[in-house]
Amino acid sequence: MRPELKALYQKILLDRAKSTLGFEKGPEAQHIIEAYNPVCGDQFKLFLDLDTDKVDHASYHGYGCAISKASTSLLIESIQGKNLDECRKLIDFFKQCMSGMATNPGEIYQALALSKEFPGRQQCAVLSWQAFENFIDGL
Amino acid sequence: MRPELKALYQKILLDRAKSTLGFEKGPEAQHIIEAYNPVCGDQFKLFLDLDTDKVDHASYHGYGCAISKASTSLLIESIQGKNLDECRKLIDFFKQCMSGMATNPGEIYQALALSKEFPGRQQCAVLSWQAFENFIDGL
Amino acid sequence: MLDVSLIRKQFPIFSTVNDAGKPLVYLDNAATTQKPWVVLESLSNYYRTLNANIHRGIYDLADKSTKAYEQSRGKVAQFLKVEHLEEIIFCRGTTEAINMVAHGWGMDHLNPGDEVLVTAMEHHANFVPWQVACEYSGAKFKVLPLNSDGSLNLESLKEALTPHTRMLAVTHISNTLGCINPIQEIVKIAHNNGTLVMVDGAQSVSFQELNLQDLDCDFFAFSGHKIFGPMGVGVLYGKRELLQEMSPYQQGGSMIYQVGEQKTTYKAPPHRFEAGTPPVADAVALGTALDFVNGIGLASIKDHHIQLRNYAWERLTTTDHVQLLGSPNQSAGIISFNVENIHAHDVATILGEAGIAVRAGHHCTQPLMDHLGISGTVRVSFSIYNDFNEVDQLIDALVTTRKIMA
Amino acid sequence: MLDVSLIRKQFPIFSTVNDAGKPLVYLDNAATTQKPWVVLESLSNYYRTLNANIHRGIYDLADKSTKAYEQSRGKVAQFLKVEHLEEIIFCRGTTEAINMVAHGWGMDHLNPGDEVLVTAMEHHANFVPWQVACEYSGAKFKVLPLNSDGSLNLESLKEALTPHTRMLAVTHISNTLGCINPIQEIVKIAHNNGTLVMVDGAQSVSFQELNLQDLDCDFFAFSGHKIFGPMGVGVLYGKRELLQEMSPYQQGGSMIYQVGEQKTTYKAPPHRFEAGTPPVADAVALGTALDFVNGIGLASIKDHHIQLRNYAWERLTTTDHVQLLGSPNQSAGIISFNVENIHAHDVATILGEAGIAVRAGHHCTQPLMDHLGISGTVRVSFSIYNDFNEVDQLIDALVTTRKIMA
Ligand SMILES: Cc1ncc(COP(=O)(O)O)c(C=O)c1O
Ligand SMILES: Cc1ncc(COP(=O)(O)O)c(C=O)c1O
Repeated sequence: MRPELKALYQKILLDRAKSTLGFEKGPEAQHIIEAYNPVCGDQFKLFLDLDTDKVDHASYHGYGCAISKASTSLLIESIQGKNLDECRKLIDFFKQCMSGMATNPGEIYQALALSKEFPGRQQCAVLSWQAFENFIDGL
Repeated sequence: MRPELKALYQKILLDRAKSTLGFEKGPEAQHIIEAYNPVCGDQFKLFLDLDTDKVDHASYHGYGCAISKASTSLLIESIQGKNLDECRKLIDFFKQCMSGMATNPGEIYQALALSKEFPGRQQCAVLSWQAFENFIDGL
Repeated sequence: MLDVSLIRKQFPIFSTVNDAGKPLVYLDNAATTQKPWVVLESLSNYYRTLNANIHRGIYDLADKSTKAYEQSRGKVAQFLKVEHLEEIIFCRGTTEAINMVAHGWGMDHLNPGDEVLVTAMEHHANFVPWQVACEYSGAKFKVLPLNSDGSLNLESLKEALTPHTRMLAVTHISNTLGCINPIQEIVKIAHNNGTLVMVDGAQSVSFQELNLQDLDCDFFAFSGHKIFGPMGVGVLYGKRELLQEMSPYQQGGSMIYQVGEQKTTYKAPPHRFEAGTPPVADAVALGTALDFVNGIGLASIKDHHIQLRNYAWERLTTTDHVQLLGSPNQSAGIISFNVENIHAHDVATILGEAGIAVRAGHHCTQPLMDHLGISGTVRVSFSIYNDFNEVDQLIDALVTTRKIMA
Repeated sequence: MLDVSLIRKQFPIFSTVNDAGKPLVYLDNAATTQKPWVVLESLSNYYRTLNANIHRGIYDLADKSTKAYEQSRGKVAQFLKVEHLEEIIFCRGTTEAINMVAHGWGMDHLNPGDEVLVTAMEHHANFVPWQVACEYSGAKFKVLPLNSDGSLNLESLKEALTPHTRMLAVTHISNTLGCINPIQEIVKIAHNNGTLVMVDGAQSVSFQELNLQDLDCDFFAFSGHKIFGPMGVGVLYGKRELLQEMSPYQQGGSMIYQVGEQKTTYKAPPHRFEAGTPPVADAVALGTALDFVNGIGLASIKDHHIQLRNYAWERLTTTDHVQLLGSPNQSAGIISFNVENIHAHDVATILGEAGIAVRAGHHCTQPLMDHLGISGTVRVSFSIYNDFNEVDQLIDALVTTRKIMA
């Protein structure tokens, strides 16, 4: 077993995947964004309330693997209270982390970035981020 | 060049292919049988008048290669005046010749039988005979 | 058991290793099988010595190529024990075969008021084409519910058939749970009701001996790549009378009798259904693959599958936190399970690192997943080159998975 | 000219002989081309080291297999100079590609009152599917008449287009006469009329450099086996906006977004149009074939074709009793002719005996035969491994033919 596997499934990622932080249905939310991977069936809904251009409240619900759950949870936490410009910067930062080009990625981003070392798993890490980016682009 | 090629395209077959014996349209005939090969486009019409179970008059028209023309002309000549039983025997004899199992095939039948030595040509030799057999079977 | 070490030598892929340096434990045979040397050699030999377009040329190569192709059709006919050569149609695979029937047959024979019945365990390939054919024709699309363990219920089947049911689409063996459906009995029930039966044979063809005359189904489909043959070729079987009155799904060269400016006529089956240049080399190599299978013997192959399955079922049952799906009775060499609190994809990634290739997900059976109330499973599926030791490796890797993900 | 002796060494088939012991003079390249070692090796290599089902597995092999397949899509996109990867769809060949459009696009976009225009020189594959699509939809099927030499007349085209013409189906190069149609101009004329254009590229893809962005056609089809690749794989190109709104011709695994009991949604192109297990190895080997062609260079290949054609045309013109069809201008490496009073099949048999593989018949262009008032032709078609000496052998064999048949 290569060390990358342990580094991917490290404690901080697994804890994040199990945490219930932000895991909450929001059927009344202003915006409901679907993040769905037809290959594996992973499926999250992101619930967003915007106050003009600021994320007033965000939560998510659904199911997926440890990687997609951790990544979605991270996204939801990170955008809380941010305005759209900040959200865009965050997405850029996430992309840099995923491509290994961020200077100071932080432990959990580093773990997520390792997904690309494993067949077909990078999609799990980026699933919700991509859906969120598409949403912002479409505003 | 193998001798079979010369033996296939021997004088008796080529003469037969060029002969106009029985080559005549009969749009008023009792029965018009179509012999068509979709692979090459060879296409003959057999015109038949039956007198109860006897071939009263037969002719053919259309186009095809030397082998199919010779074979069709031979068929038309051979069935002239024959009753259906005799026609059936003739078809059996033709089949035996084609499979090399006839004891006394006669020169032109032998030539036609050589068609099976050449890629895709056996169909040319049997085209009209098959159509005629189908017609008799369907009576 | 088969002599696995001897068999493995015939499959070149087993000399490869994965990115982590591990040799291949290939347990994804329901998705596609590996190819023996003889099949690769057959492919290459075709292109090196016979390659020409078929059914049209009157030179040596074209003739030999056509003969090799038609000879392979004969091998398929024998393999499935069908009576008439023209009942065997070469196509790309199971998916295309079913589409040919759903759309080619469906177009002329489905009308508003008619019904098509499919089971809830069907692969998408035997589900969605019928759904679409119903949409176009106005026929009603009905899904047959299953027992709680995912198996077929013949009583429900009898109830679901109505005087309007024109077609029943049913898989021979579930690609997700491995359960074997009693096709002969199902066909009798359907025929008694005047309903035709399309059998998806993708999983059964490499598992057990088949006799389509005995099964008496109306259509049957399989893919070459699931029985040691190449990708890109498969077979549709259809009863002669049905094919004769069926419209061609595709039009083009080789299937035409005569083209007129306003009206075109078609050749008889099987050519009517093989428009354009077919995958000749692949079809020839499929014949070689069937020879290979006959050489081993389907009785031994079935026995091998069942032994592996029973052993794996037993070991998985006694492995902590593993939840098995389906039932061990009447089933082929396919097992689906989940590991408690661990997503199938995470399991598959960790197994993959150990060199063990399994599938995780819905296996193109979303309606079955919905029925079982799950989003996916881990699936292992066996073939002739697998052995008990590989099952043990699987169990060890599952234990490791739990440790890593705990 | 290309260095033919060097090229021939790369094609194993040229070490075979026919039943009469003659080496192979292969002049039936418009039907299918021979395969170089690199392509056979690519096929074999795929099955030996990468074989797995694609787009679904999360283990090593599945990942590598998927990447090899998608990489090949990239090669095709580059080869055709198209902008977007998702405009490239793998299928069985030209015939299937055209059927996908005629039926997939036609189903939603053709209605009574609409018209489809095809030229009288089309291969059956670009003729009959449109005829059938019109029959089903109630649209009008129209055939564009040709000049007396069989070439396209742009004035007639302009006249034939009406405000109702939704689609023009036209071949890039006639597979019977070799004439090259000015696609760029044709597309402009059609687009000015609001008409879409489906180009049959079966014969052009191995003859000249293509730039689909410049041609600006809406759909384009070709077959792998006509450009040194395997049988069983081909390509449909479609403009992104058109593919996005096009219904899938086949349904099954890998092309589905979500299956519901009553409604199913599909993935975006290209996957929407690749239902089931595709011919992965063949697609990968097609990529290798394109690399091979790029290695030689299409400019040199075109030049080689034209030189052979000009030489053959000249020699045939001065051979007694040979009647050439078509015209030598604007044409590719394909020549059709007849020998006076000798049926094309008899010619082909005698040539075949001399080891010379040519095609005889209607070449799946019956409407063109009707137009020319003939039942068939002898066709020779060149490729990179042919040389002047082979043309000389052809002429000698034609003289022999006259002697035998006199
Ligand atoms: C039961 C079943 N049906 C249909 C298919 C589709 O086969 P293919 O992808 O070869 O067309 C498969 C395999 O994926 C299968 O297991
Ligand atoms: C111009 C043209 N179109 C279509 C086809 C059909 O191609 P395929 O048989 O590979 O589908 C051919 C070749 O036979 C052709 O020459």
